[in-house]
Amino acid sequence: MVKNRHEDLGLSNEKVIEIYKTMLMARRIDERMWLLNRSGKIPFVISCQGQEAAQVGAAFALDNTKDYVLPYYRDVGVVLTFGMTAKDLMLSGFAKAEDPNSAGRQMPGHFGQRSNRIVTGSSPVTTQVPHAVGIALAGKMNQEDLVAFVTFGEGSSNQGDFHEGANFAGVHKLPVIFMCENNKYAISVPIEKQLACENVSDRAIGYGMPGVTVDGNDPLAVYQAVKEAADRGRRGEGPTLVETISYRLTPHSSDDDDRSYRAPSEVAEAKTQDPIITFGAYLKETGVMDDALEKELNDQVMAIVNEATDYAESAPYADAESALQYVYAEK
Amino acid sequence: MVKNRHEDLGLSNEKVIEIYKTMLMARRIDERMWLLNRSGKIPFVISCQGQEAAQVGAAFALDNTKDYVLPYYRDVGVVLTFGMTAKDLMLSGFAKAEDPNSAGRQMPGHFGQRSNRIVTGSSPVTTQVPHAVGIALAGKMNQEDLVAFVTFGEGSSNQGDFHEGANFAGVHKLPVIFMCENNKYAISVPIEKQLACENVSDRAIGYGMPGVTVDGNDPLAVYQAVKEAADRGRRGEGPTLVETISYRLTPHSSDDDDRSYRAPSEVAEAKTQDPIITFGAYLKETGVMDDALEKELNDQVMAIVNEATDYAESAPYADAESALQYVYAEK
Amino acid sequence: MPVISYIDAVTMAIREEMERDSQVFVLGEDVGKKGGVFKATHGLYDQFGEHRVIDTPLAESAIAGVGVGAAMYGMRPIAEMQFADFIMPAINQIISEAAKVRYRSNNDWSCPMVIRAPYGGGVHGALYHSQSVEAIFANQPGLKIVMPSTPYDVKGLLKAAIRDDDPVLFFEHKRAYRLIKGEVPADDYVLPIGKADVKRQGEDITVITYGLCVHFALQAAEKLASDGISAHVLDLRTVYPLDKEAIVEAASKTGKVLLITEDTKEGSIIGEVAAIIAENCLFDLDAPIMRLAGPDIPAMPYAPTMEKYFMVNPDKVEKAMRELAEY
Amino acid sequence: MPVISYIDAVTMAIREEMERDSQVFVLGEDVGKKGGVFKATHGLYDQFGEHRVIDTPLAESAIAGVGVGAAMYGMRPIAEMQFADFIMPAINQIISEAAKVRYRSNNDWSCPMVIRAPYGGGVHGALYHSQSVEAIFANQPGLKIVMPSTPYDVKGLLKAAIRDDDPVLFFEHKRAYRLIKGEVPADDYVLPIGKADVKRQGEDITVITYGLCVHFALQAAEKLASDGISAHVLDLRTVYPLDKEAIVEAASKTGKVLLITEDTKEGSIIGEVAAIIAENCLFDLDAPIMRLAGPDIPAMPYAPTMEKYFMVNPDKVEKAMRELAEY
Ligand SMILES: Cc1ncc(C[n+]2csc(CCOP(=O)(O)OP(=O)(O)O)c2C)c(N)n1
Ligand SMILES: Cc1ncc(C[n+]2csc(CCOP(=O)(O)OP(=O)(O)O)c2C)c(N)n1
Ligand SMILES: [Mg+2]
Ligand SMILES: [Mg+2]
Repeated sequence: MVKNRHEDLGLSNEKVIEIYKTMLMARRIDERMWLLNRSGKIPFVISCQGQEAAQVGAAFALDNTKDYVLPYYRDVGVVLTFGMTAKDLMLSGFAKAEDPNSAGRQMPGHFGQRSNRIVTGSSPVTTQVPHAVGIALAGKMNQEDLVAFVTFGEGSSNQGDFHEGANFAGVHKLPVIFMCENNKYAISVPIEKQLACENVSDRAIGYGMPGVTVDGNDPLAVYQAVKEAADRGRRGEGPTLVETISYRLTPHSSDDDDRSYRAPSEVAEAKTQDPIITFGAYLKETGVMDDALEKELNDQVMAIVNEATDYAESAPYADAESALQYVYAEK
Repeated sequence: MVKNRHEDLGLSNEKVIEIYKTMLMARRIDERMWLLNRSGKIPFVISCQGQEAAQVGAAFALDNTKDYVLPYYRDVGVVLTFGMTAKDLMLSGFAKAEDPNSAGRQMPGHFGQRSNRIVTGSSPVTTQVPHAVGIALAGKMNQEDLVAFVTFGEGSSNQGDFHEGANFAGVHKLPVIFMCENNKYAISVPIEKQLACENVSDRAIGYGMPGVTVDGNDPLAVYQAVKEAADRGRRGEGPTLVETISYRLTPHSSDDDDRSYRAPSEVAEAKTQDPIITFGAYLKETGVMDDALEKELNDQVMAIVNEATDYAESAPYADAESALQYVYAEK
Repeated sequence: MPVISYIDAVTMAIREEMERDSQVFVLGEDVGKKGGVFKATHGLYDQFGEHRVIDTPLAESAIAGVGVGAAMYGMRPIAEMQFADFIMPAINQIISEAAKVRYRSNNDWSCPMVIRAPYGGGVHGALYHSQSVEAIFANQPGLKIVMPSTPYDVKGLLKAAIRDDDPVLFFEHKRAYRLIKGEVPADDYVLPIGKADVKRQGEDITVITYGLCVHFALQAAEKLASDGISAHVLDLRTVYPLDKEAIVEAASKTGKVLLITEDTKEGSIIGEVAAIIAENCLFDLDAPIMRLAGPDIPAMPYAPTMEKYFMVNPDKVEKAMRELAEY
Repeated sequence: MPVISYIDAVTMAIREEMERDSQVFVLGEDVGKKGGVFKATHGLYDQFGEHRVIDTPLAESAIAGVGVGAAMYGMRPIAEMQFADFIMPAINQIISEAAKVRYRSNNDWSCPMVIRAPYGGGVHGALYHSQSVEAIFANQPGLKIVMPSTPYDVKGLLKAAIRDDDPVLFFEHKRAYRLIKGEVPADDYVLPIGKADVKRQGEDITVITYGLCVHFALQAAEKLASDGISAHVLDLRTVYPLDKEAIVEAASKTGKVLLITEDTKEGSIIGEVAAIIAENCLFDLDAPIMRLAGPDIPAMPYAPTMEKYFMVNPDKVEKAMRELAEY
């Protein structure tokens, strides 16, 4: 039997099952989105597949009653952990009025839900990084015990906003966790054409913060790294840069054909490390989950996804004229 | 007697005297600018004082017949080494038509002279960094043996353009030398409010390039670091980040009063390390310069500065309507 | 009523708002210990401490972006761009983020922040310390752009901007800072953002402008008055979104319109003012719409000859007004 | 003459110029191996190699800034912004640098570069993949902004842009990419930047527009023709600096002017077009200048209901043209 690593991290069996179930939920929602896209029901999908362990492992290390998350477009696992539901996500996929992210104004993957402190995001990459710093600054000014958690891809770590935001947080010792979800590609551009450094985490020292690289297919490794970063932040010791290494299992988005720039064999190889499979195996090997429970969880998740899909599909769009609302505050 | 360090670097006695004289020229021009400003003759001056060793030491390590320099506003020492004259600089100070930098269109300190491969610069800091990368890229494409040398302050190293430019150069292994002239202040903001890292050179690893920090008051140390960086670049091994540590001996510019943010004693203390004095002392201690030569050099420099001042003062301004020229290429 | 300078009105407005609301804070380059390169935040560091008057690293995108984050949290940041010319690196944060936070989240989030910046020429600032940058932003719904002309307006509008629930760009004319003085009440008042202001009633010609040029127009109007020409002067105050009603009213009143900006001409905000007039009250016009602006060159040069050639000044304004009156 | 799509005209122009001049190269995100997210650079990587078709790191300010550097050296970079919406981080490099290199150096240096970007909506692109961004730049002397409507114009103008000695922003309508096809000569030709083009001669009303809306106007003009209304259609092609002569001529010809843009209305470039008309040929007008544009909201939403509401389309254009004709 494999070593039980989650107990050492203070994670109960129930917790790790929750983590697994959330990862599975993210995966199943995403898979459904692709089906809906390929059958012409929704115009666009951008995937979390392959990054669920990193996302859910990280989000579980935060306090979803007070921390702020600034997810990037792949972070289905993060927002699920912070309270967004499958229904919310499906409403967003279908661009319906009830979508809490934007009432169908934004593409799917542009998360935002104030009640859950999921901070509204945009398409231009990396702009959320300074926002996280601003939220941490505001929290500090108001003596609130909060951590701001922000994610981005390895390609996006090359934007000026990463540099400027990280440096600001470093100088002001703010409780920010910068998590780079390194999935080895930025659309078609492979990591060696994006970065000259070994690891994105090598950049941390330039901002006076610790940087760690962890296995993004292992939710427990990510949990641990983010937990330490959150603890540091809460202790007033400043920000941390965490890099998770995984692989993007789908094309970049539903508009992309990845066969033009990477070999199917490379993808197939990466799929052997699929975190849903490997973490499932861990849970079985540690005796936390058996086949029956696995099936039960899967059935529960599928039922929720099915219901969410049906609901969202038949929900109404926002009225055309509602496009005129909320440019400015309305009295 | 002090150890002769310049011979080990392959620098003859004549060369180090040339270095000293260029440093002195930069200093005397700058001092004159302040006098002209304080007497109401020119509206603005921004100084090189305290950074002459870094500038001249670095520029002498380059090949001024083929390399490109992208100086920032303090780099009088760099542009002098690359062929700009005291007269050119005075014409710029007085904003006269004959100013080769801009015909009086730009403030002093905005260098540019195509014939000497001094690349035109602007006021927004750090924009020149990607330009240097583009020039190195172009040189590489054209199989030219050139190095692009670009400078900026430590505050300016926090701009996104530093990060984006450095990363681009790292990925493409381009012959760029990024030199940060760390003078401990960005206008009033001290280094500890600018940077959370120990050294600006700590950032190099994040771009897969070597980073070194050297004494900016010692032209020989800077010469050595930049020479190595240039050699690396020419060998196709990519960029280098060099940080020079010195101190800004004047207020930020003629518009600044530095007494509002730093103690006169701190400035006085730094003046004991004034590179004009310390390098002069080295030259004497190594027997390269005696009092007579020192006086002679000073007299030569002063004569040139005086002549340049007189010439520039009485030179004409550009015609008012010439402001309409050169928005676009003219046929 | 005390007479104070334009810049002192800036400081006064910030101070009063910081005293009133603990969520208001200042961030920017050199705004703290030094009190700003123009001294607009002078004394605030001593009064409110380094945590509410933050000397930031030299990085405008972070200044804006950190401000956006703090504003989304619920604070009311006042970010200073040291010169309007240096707002360029922050444009992504301003246009993609600040302007769109409320809209994209369907009113779930908002971004109540002010970005202040000194703009304008005539101070030997050369290409990069003289520009008018408002036209770059004056096409972005979600933003408001305020450009006051008098100390009274500065105080009332800056306080309104700080209390506004949406992002406001507040551009201050740097030559007006010490040149323009005026009566400013010591007590609390706000002026409405989005409303133009008639600075002078007149019957023969209408001048519509903003910022420092308002003063040039008023000076010229005095001269014209002694020749029996009566000029109506409308100060836009908010240049985006424009006060269409006031523009149409002012244009219709005299039927002869001169639009003035210090910016380069093509694409400046007075083009939009002309369009509003041409769309809404074309048949009230007795003369072509006239525009006085800087020449279409990248920015004003440093040398005094060329700088003077570029700048709008009272003589150029007077000449244009006379020409229009005689049409 | 072969009939090809708008996007194929882009590729053809780039390919021909790269074959003609070894100093021309392409850089941008995914432009190499993948051939661009829209396939505008398809095949160039194979033909010219990774050193002339460079997949850059994901950093627009560097893409523009490295391009500026290479252009100052003497090369002719063609930088792609993956979507016009993502040009924002590069604005400092474009406005402070590219636009001002020649001017600030008194003609000593220059910056012959092209920045291409797909813009425009109607493709379910939502807020950040649909914007028209030209107005942000259409007030910056030193820049030229080209926005072609047909494959023929695309090829001739893109080649002209690449050979131009100054920076050119070249905005391609992404919905036109595959929707619009037309005859394009296989041989070398260039079209003049800065010149508008009469796309249809007419007598009763004048429509002035650019980009995809040119096609809407032409379609509507056909319909109106069958009702005896003759529409003159001017395609601006270069939106900055504007072709003032052609605008005045087109407006004067019929005295009734409809200006159309897909951009949000206030501050869009058609405001400047209106100003030029109101300044130069006001008394030739028989109707107020009419404008048809997107509503003043930050950008077009994703949901089909709201996207459709935002977009200009042939019906809206036809309705406006009829209204004007009946005035
Ligand atoms: C500023 C900006 N430029 C370009 C894009 C288009 N784009 C969207 S995602 C992407 C690649 C992102 O790669 P990475 O950061 O590695 O994240 P990943 O998608 O791999 O998770 C690009 C180029 C964008 N959204 N924003
Ligand atoms: C983008 C931009 N922001 C602000 C300024 C105003 N400014 C000019 S120099 C300076 C400080 C620069 O500090 P540093 O980089 O350390 O260089 P130093 O002046 O100390 O040599 C500032 C804030 C500017 N020129 N450009
Ligand atoms: Mg990636
Ligand atoms: Mg410094």
